[in-house]
Amino acid sequence: MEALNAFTVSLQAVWNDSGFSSFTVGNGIMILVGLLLLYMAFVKEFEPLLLGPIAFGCILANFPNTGFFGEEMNVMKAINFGITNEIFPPLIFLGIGAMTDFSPLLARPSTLLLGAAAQVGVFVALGGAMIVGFDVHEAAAIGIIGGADGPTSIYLSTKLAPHLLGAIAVAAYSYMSLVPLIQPPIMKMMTTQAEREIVMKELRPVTKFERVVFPIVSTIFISLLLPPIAALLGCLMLGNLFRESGVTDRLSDTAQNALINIVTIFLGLGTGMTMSAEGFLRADTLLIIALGLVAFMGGTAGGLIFGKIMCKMTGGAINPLIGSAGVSAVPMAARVSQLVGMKAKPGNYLLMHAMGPNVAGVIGTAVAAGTMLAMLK
Amino acid sequence: MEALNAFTVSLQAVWNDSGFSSFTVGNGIMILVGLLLLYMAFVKEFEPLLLGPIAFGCILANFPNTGFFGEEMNVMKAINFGITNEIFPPLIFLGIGAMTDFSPLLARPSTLLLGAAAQVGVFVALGGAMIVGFDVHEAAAIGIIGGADGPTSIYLSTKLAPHLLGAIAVAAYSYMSLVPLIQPPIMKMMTTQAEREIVMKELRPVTKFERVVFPIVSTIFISLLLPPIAALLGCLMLGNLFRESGVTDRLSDTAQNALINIVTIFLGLGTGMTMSAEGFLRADTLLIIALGLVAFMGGTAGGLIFGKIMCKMTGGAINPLIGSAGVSAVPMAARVSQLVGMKAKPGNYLLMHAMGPNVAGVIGTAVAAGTMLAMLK
Amino acid sequence: MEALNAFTVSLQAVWNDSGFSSFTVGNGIMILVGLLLLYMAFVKEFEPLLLGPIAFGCILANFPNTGFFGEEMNVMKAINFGITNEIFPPLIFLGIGAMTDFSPLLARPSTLLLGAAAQVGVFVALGGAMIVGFDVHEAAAIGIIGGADGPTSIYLSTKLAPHLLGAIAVAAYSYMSLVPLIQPPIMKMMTTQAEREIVMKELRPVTKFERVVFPIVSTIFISLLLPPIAALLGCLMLGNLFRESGVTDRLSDTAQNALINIVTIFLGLGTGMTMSAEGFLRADTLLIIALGLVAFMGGTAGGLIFGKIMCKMTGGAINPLIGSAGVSAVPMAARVSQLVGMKAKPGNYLLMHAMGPNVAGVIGTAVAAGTMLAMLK
Amino acid sequence: MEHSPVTTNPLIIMMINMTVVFIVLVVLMYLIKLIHFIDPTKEKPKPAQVEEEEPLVAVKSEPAPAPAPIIEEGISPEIIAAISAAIAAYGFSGQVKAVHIVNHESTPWRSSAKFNTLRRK
Amino acid sequence: MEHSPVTTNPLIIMMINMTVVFIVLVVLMYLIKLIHFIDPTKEKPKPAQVEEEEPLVAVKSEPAPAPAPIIEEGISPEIIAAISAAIAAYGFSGQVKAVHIVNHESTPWRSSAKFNTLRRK
Amino acid sequence: MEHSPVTTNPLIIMMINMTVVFIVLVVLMYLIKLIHFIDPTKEKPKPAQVEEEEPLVAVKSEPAPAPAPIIEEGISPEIIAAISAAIAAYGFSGQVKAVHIVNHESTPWRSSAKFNTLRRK
Ligand code: NA
Ligand code: NA
Ligand code: NA
Repeated sequence: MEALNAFTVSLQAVWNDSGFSSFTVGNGIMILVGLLLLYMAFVKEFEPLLLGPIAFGCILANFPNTGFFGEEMNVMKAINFGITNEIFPPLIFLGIGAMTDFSPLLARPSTLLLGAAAQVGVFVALGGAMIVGFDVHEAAAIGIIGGADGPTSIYLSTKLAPHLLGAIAVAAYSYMSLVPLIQPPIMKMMTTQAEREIVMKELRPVTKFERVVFPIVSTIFISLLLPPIAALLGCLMLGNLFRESGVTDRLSDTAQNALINIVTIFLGLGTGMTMSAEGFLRADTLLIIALGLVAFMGGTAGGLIFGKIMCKMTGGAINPLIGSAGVSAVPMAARVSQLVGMKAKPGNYLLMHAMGPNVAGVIGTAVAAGTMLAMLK
Repeated sequence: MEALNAFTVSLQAVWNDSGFSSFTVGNGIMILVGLLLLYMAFVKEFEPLLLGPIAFGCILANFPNTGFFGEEMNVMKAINFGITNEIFPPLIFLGIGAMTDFSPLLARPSTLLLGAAAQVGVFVALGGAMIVGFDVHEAAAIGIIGGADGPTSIYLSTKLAPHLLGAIAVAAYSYMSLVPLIQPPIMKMMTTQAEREIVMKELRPVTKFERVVFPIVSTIFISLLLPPIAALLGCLMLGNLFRESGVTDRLSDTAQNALINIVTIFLGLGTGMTMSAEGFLRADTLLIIALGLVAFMGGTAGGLIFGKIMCKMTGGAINPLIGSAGVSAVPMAARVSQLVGMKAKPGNYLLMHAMGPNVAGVIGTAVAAGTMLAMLK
Repeated sequence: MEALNAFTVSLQAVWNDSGFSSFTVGNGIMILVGLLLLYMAFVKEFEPLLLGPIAFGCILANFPNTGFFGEEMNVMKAINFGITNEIFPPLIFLGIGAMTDFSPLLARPSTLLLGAAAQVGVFVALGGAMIVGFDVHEAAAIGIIGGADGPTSIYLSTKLAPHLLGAIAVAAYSYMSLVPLIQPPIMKMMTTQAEREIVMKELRPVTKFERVVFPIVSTIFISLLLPPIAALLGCLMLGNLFRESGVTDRLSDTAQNALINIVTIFLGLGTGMTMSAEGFLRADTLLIIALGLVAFMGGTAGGLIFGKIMCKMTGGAINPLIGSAGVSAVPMAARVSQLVGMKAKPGNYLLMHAMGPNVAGVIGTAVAAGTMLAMLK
Repeated sequence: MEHSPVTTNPLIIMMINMTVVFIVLVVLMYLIKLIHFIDPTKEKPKPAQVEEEEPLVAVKSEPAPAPAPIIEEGISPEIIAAISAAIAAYGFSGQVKAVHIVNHESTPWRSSAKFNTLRRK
Repeated sequence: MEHSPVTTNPLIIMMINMTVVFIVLVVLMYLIKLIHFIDPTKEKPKPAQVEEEEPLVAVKSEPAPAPAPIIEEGISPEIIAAISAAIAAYGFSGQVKAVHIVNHESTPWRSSAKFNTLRRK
Repeated sequence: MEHSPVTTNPLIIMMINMTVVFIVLVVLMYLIKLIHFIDPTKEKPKPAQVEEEEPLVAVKSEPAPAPAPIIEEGISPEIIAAISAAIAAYGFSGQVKAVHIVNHESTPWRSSAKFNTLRRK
């Protein structure tokens, strides 16, 4: 009898401590959200490298009684430490810097203006968010979705509105993947056939001197002006230096492979693990997603409008379609420019020209984040 | 004279602070143990990737006055932090998941039962350990040796009986290497020639859908039921998703190379560094090693018995030899099944069939660990 | 009006919080120092892998208001944690050990004496530093520059004189790169043409047994005698074991690629970030650089003198030119020996013979560091 | 959640734990079957199974034009190779050229112990 | 340095931030021009630009002996390839064999989405 | 264990430290000799050393059938190559094809400075 009794009591104990006994409707919905994100990541191929770990982290975070967020240290808490202290985004940027070729930007520096203009989406969304009732810190974090730059979004969100991190990261990475759907209609609507047919002059060669000096000079200037993004921008440019110096290929290679992959896993998992039911299952999340779309569309429009202005001012030397690449989402947005250009005029290769505003958009979004941090923090 | 005096005093001081002056017999024996383990790792090739660093860590830990375990942070203390807070085993499992192909299990899910049956060794050893006087926490940690799964053993030991970590890890990895010696006699003894000659029907194809959905569903089900192993199992299955999704090869590659190798070095070194003379040079250690052998043999027998039952119930469709692969020790135990099968009947290729119970054993051991944690923690 | 007012106030606020408003002359000079170091690293190719990140770290550290050294954790503070707690140098040594072939040393163990003799530079500089007014801890940290061994210099400096870390690291890596300029004149001055023409007998074969046993035995002996360098030497020799065991190629590969590259980036950045204006822009820094040169020249001379002694004692079997390789700076100094030897007598291949003292110098410098730590700490 | 164990009888503890393990893995088994059942990508079972007709000795019969392997959408080449190998192993096909049975075979992680018994031709 | 924002008017906040972004990137644009201006390694502009003479249809004219690309010191092969591609794209040369336009094209990071529209011949 | 140094005389401190370094490395030297002495895998010394007979000019004599290198168990190919290179360097053999002298030569770690003086033929 003792055996049977012990048996029942034990099974009962296991059940009581299990996640099933403490499972909430919120957990259930969040796990469904995680599954949906997994579907988007792995089937729809929406930035699977980031959205996959985010989705899995979201699922893990919604199992009750795991102790991930308790007093005791554990692997998930250690990963969370790297998220909440903004350790991972700069390391991601180190790898992105090592992958980035700034040559198209250096060859035609005026495309920086397109990278600036596309940030209008960020501020439109900021304004919109304030109008619908978010406070200015939250609004800034929401606006940055329009920057189409995952690590910068995560960096800013952890600093200004950590409770919105999950929704913002999901929105940012989702819309980045949707760039080929979001942008073309706006591009066609806002440009004339004649503008889309403009064939741009080939880019001048860029010397190694320029490619090496640029990351150094831009780090110094921007970090001095906007210290809050010194870590982010410094890492981006250090990675780029590893790439361009010609004598640190080992470091460049590791930064854009082993290191960025390891940090990507942790960044994704850790971001996903901030997605608790209380934080995510709110009307705010839908607002954030809507505002994110506004931001993306605003950025696209901003880039295009400035592209049209530059087109006018240069007497038709600039195809306005490269303006939409200013939202960054490297290199997707540049490819969209190319595709729309080719549809208007077969053989009109805009990709290289669009890479200028495209990488400018990365800098532009970092600067926008720095500006908001400088004003709000 | 001052010079000579200073000279003598200084040499004396160096000697006094050296490890020689504080060297104990225990240190000496433990260094010999470390050398023996190095011999096993590098000459006998017993899981050299883990046992090598463990052995070296054991030697390092037994140098007096190094300050590794003092107040001040240092590299060894940082590594120890990753051990005592169970940070490393889940990261190892991330890589193992990325290396694991669950297809044979998915094609014949009944082999999960063999992976369950082989856990009998865990509980036989648990019972045995309690009978010889270990408390139930220690007994559970000792029993897990029978799971033939290094990271799970280390994970459970750090949680339930950290003072036994060294002995348990060494026993687990040693016996895993001895599988080709331990299992065949038991297999021959417990099966008939006719059973060993059974040729199994080829496995059905497994779709990508199954391979992607399985890690997700099993994570949700098992983590909800047994939250204490959510981190371990979640990482295993996330790694497997990286492998199977088809769109995250970068992450899969890093998880099973750079990341697992780095963590393996730290896990091994850190585990070895828990091997102090006081902790290891006790009669208990011999008992643990003996119980570990019992556990392995019990697990092998458990798998075989269940294999025989399944053989009967399926009218001879299952070769009981694949049952012993349920102890995990991937893929060694599956190869042993194949070898013994080929000896009984040349051309009887059991490897693929044995991979089902083999990977099921990994899940089974994690579940066993979770069960014990749920009951005891 | 409100708008314009807010506008002005906001721009003013951004400027006030920017680095420009707090910029000091010291910051400016240090950024110039950083640029000079970048030039040395990337154009002059002075150890670019280390000096590049150090230079960039120096620049980053001198942007005001970045918060890198504030209360809150951030990526730069996390990197700094790894520097101040001596976590990185042992991990670098793990990779260096995996890259090092001790065979030439094992074939001719007497070359260890050359590796010892070359440490005279360390102690000459130590004495010199005390004479010019540094305290004994600072003097020891300065002296180690003469060891021509970056990670050991950083390790010792963080323990004995962290405020001098930047200057010492820069001096150490710079002089290591200048070995081909510093050593040849001294070598020609101190040796006769006849000595330089000596052709050495080929090295005997070294067995795997020797190559595997050596790192184990040397770890045990040196760590017991000099516990303060157990972590450093243990990692060096563990890495070497990974290389030589023949069964841990995975770990050897990761130690000498992904792991060392990641840690190199952090070590360099973190070291550079200790270079504040107050710490670096002092007369002491010039003294340190001068003493570093004395140390290098002293070490070169010490090795050569002992080479001449060994030449005499062996009846002309040892070419004294290999003595200068005892400063380590692997493998640069050994190549210098070869070059000078070839100039004296075309076809006089000394490289392999010089690799003995060269790797002995690594051990010698670690021992010198351990000796000083044992006496001073 | 520190429990005092409900019993100190080793045998009962063993039985309880073993039961839980079995329950969990049995449920998991049914979950796998469920996954297979709902799998929208799975091939419909074919009425006639041709493979069972060829005799064991036909393994080397390469001149005969073997049919191209039926490749389902969503099945990785490894799986196909594995299946082909299984078929080949039992003598039903002369067409398989090279086989990676399971990925552990080829990962460097376990490279110290290698079996090549399954590699054919 | 926690500020209370100077205004709560969303529009003003938007304008202020946007202005700062533009100022920073405009300055950066001039810095890039400055870098190009002081670049000691840059090629002097050539008086006659030959490339503009060949018609678009000449793209396939490989038999004609195309001049070797002018390789400046300090320019990586990728850049040269990119430039050549640009020239080729507009029909001025028949000599480019294979082109990697930007490195993102070839990094595994973005391998999930691939365009090959620029790869020619 | 914070000591006050026993002396503040720089010269004495130098001597003490230098002595300790020498003692340690001398002991290590004898330990290496001991390892070699007890090495159970080492080759017995051969009575006649054939290599010293061939003249320097014979380096290029490839047609002559050179004896296969004596490969001891436990010696890695690199070591053999290194030894062969040493022999070749002094003109005693015409058989060595390619040599990696020391591994630092080929690691990317130091790839910025490359010597190829030892690579022959
Ligand atoms: Na952007
Ligand atoms: Na197992
Ligand atoms: Na040295």
